[in-house]
Amino acid sequence: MLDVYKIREDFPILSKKINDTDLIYFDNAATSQTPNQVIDVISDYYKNYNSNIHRGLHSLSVDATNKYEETRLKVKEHFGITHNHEIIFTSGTTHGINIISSGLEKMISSKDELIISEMEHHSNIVPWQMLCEKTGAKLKVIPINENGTLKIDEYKSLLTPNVKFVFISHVSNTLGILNPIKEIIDLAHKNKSKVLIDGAQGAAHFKINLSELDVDFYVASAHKLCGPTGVGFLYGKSDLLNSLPPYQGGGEMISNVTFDKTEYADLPHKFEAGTPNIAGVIAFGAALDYMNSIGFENIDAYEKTLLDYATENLRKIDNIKIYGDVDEKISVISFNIADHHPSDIGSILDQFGIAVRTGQHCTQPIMDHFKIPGTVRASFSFYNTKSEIDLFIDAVKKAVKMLG
Amino acid sequence: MLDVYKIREDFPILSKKINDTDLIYFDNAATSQTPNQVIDVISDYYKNYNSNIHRGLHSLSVDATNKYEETRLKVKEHFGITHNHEIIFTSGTTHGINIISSGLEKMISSKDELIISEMEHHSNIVPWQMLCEKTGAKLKVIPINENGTLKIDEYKSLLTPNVKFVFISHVSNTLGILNPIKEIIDLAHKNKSKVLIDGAQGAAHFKINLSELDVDFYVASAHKLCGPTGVGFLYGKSDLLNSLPPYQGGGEMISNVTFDKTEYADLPHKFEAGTPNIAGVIAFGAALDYMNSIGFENIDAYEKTLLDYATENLRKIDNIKIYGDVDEKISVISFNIADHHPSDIGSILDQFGIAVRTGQHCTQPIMDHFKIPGTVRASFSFYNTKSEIDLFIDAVKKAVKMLG
Amino acid sequence: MKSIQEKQNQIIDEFNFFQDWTEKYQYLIDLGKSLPDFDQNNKIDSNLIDGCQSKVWLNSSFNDNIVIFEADSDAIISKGIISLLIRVFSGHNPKDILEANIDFIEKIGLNSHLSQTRANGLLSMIKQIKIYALAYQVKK
Amino acid sequence: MKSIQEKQNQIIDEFNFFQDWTEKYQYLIDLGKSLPDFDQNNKIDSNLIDGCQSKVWLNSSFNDNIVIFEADSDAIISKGIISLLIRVFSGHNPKDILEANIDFIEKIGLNSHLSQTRANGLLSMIKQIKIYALAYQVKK
Ligand SMILES: Cc1ncc(COP(=O)(O)O)c(C=O)c1O
Ligand SMILES: Cc1ncc(COP(=O)(O)O)c(C=O)c1O
Repeated sequence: MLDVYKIREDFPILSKKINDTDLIYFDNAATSQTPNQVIDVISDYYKNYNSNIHRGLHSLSVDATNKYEETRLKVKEHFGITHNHEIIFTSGTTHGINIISSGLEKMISSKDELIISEMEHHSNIVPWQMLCEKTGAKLKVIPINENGTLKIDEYKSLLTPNVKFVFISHVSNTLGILNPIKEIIDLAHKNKSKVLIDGAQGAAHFKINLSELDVDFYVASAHKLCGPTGVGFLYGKSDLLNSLPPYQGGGEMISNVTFDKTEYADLPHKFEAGTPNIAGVIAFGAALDYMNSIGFENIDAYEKTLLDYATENLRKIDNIKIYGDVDEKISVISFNIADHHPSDIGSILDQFGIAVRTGQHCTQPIMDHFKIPGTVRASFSFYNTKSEIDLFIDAVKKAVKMLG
Repeated sequence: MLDVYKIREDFPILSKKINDTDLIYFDNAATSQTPNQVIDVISDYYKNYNSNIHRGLHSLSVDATNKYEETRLKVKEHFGITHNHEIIFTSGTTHGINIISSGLEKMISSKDELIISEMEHHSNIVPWQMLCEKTGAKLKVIPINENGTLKIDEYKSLLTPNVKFVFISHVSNTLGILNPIKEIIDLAHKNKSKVLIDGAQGAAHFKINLSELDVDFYVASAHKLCGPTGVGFLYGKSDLLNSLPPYQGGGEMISNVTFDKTEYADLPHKFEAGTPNIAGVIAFGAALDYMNSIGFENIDAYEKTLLDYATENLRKIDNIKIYGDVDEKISVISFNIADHHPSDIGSILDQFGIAVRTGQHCTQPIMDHFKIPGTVRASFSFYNTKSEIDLFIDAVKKAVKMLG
Repeated sequence: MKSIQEKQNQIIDEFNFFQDWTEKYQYLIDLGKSLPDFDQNNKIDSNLIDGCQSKVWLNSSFNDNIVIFEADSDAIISKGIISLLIRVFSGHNPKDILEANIDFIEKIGLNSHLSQTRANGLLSMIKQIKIYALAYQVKK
Repeated sequence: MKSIQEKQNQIIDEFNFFQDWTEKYQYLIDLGKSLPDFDQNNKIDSNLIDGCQSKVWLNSSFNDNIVIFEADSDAIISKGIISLLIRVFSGHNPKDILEANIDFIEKIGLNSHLSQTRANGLLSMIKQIKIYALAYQVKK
């Protein structure tokens, strides 16, 4: 499958000590760790060819521009995208969603309806609430089952002729549940509705082909894909992107500026105003290379074994409740034990050097659904090991014992 | 003043070779170079405490959050800002301007007028054009004199009661001219108009105190201040920032999310939706530290000697025209020689390993004003030397000779 | 009654007794559990303290120039921490509370052995306690 | 008339003669200067080539199955480069133009000694030349 101990050598942070014990990093759904192969590319950029890109004539600028554009090719290749210019570099998933939500302002009216789901991340809720507030459109919410999965039948009945757009996460960051996005997209398209998939969690775990998916928009963040912070991408079908107004005004996004009239540049520049995160975009390319060198099938298969192993052992703990305990999911486990506050368990785990996330995970509606203040969320990546899970299970048991 | 040869050792890129000759980097107005002290902070982040910030309970997250917030304190300190929460981290100047331009949509009506100047960067033109298009407000432009300076008398007469906002660059990126922003702000305030200063070029050259300036908004980019790409900040007086709607919806910028009602978080979080450029913000703090360790008075004084030396020697070249050749300016020189196209000179300089920028520098209105296709722009930083300028002058002369 | 400083010293002595963080945590948890019940009517949003991962409610009353604090939290460790603060501050006059220099937190190793998010929450709690004291002092 | 490949080889031979980049540049500049005057009426936006730092206009005409190119630029080095392209492509039939494999650019070191932004501009020029040829071939 993959040689996890060899892989771990690529990640300097994994040999860090917390409280004199080895760090166990199980907060991968919040952000993934970064291998030397990516860190070195950032340093190399600043040491060898740091320069503003596009329109520069000198060698540094040309090098930086070429490397920056190479990442676009890598994203294109990796995600099965038809055209380079359908890829917009963003500062992250949230930014990508907001480009669309603000772009739709003029195209949505009070008769229109938008669909999201109860399991969305705040980044895929609030922009649509803001859009609805501005336009008078109606926001409809697909509810979830007790096991956390989407009620697809409800989705079908929500899909009325007025529904212009559907916004759904590829994978829930809190529950780990993998949504049936192909089905969701096909149903929407039959209804002439367009679909944006929030791929913040999905892109990191398996290789996907956006052309085959036929999705209209897809967004993701590099920092969840072994890449740097402050970078992401928005994919959009070119006719749709062309029909949207630009998001920000600035350098690069215009082809002609006079005080009478300004013409916008073609895609992708129209949406890439200002100096971008050049080092970050280049490092994102290196991160894709790195993950592909390990292989997404290997990553997926290995993470599944970690998930199964951890789930199995957690289930043995008395009074544990795992949210979203279904088959179709990625290596994210949200749980509570008895009525212990998640932050109490999280604090004690931190003392054992184990980093998990506690709280609402930016999905307050899921918490409201289950009527809980939050969960403890452990999320595993391909550089985690079974023995880390053993230590984690052990620490959870100790925490429960301490909390009495 | 400062020991430039010692300083140069901090910048690995400065020992790079282009075409077998030493790189001479005179494109500092486009982006500054990055010292080891900043590059190392980025690596250190990814190697030791990479983690998503805020709301995290585990040690990595706490470390990352603290370091991230430390930069806010450093910005506060450095720029003489009263409150932490008046500082919003952005992805750069362009982003900062667009937060304001989009936030003003609801506050500007067709009766209102906005003032910019003829020397603005596209990033400080296009957002206001877009705002005027949406609101029907009128955009008025302060013209420039033949020497490139603002016509302050015209500004005074443009400042009519309907003028709600004035948007002016601290320093022109093309001409290097330092605008009398204190006077501009005071005049505006007497007229009850608010002022945004585009500090992309200004912040890098001298220490400024924003409280004393009494400016309403100020924006800048880290990548022009020896910092990383993809980071900047927006300063705004808190009552003004509070009165603006949030720019993007997402995680961190809300305090409470239900499908009925969403409450926005307090400043600065209201404007910092989504996972920010954490490594970048932390490195920005290191960049401020670095520049302060050299001292902005030293930087300013030294750069002035470079500017004077270069200007003096350029002036001796036949048929050269320097745009913005005035006293109050920073170390940026835009010029043309005879009717040679700037890109011809730029290409030849590149062959000599000298990186200058050629073209319009995102200031097409300045080019239209002088009726030229562009300029050659050489911009010096505190790590440049007089002997580099000698080589540059020499290369310019050779280029002119080749072009005949 | 002991002064604020004396109470702090006492807490420091107690914690010095513990060998490692598990014992300290266990003690905090036990303190949390034994904190007297909070009047449910006081579990209102205006009593909530910002900046804590869990909910922390702090209520105060003022009589005879003496401030009495009571508090609650939905997380037990937070409850333990706040019970220490109540022990230190409750029963003193506004002036003493305002002037108190709080050093026990560092000295008992809460800063390094409690996660710093909690430490920040703790700062918010102290701030809130002092704000109450200030309000009472001004009112006088 | 020589074939496209023969012309390319000739250019490669010429450039091999130069010792360093200054001589190559000087040659390009001289070529630029000697490019015949462009009809000012053809300096229209629809003849502009995208992707060049300077303005490059390219115009073509078609007669007897032969494409004739003429071009201009406001920058002299660009003009020199395009004059090489005209020398290679002008006077050939659409099929030959479309099938031509352009290797002289690399071989004369334009890629490494011209800045790559120019090299990109150059690619745009070649693309535009081929688009014209394709249009004429389809029209036939
Ligand atoms: C005066 C001025 N304003 C705005 C900008 C835009 O800055 P950024 O590209 O970092 O957003 C620049 C950068 O070139 C500038 O020089
Ligand atoms: C499902 C989902 N959507 C959106 C986001 C927001 O991503 P970012 O913070 O990188 O903008 C996240 C990240 O936590 C996520 O998990």
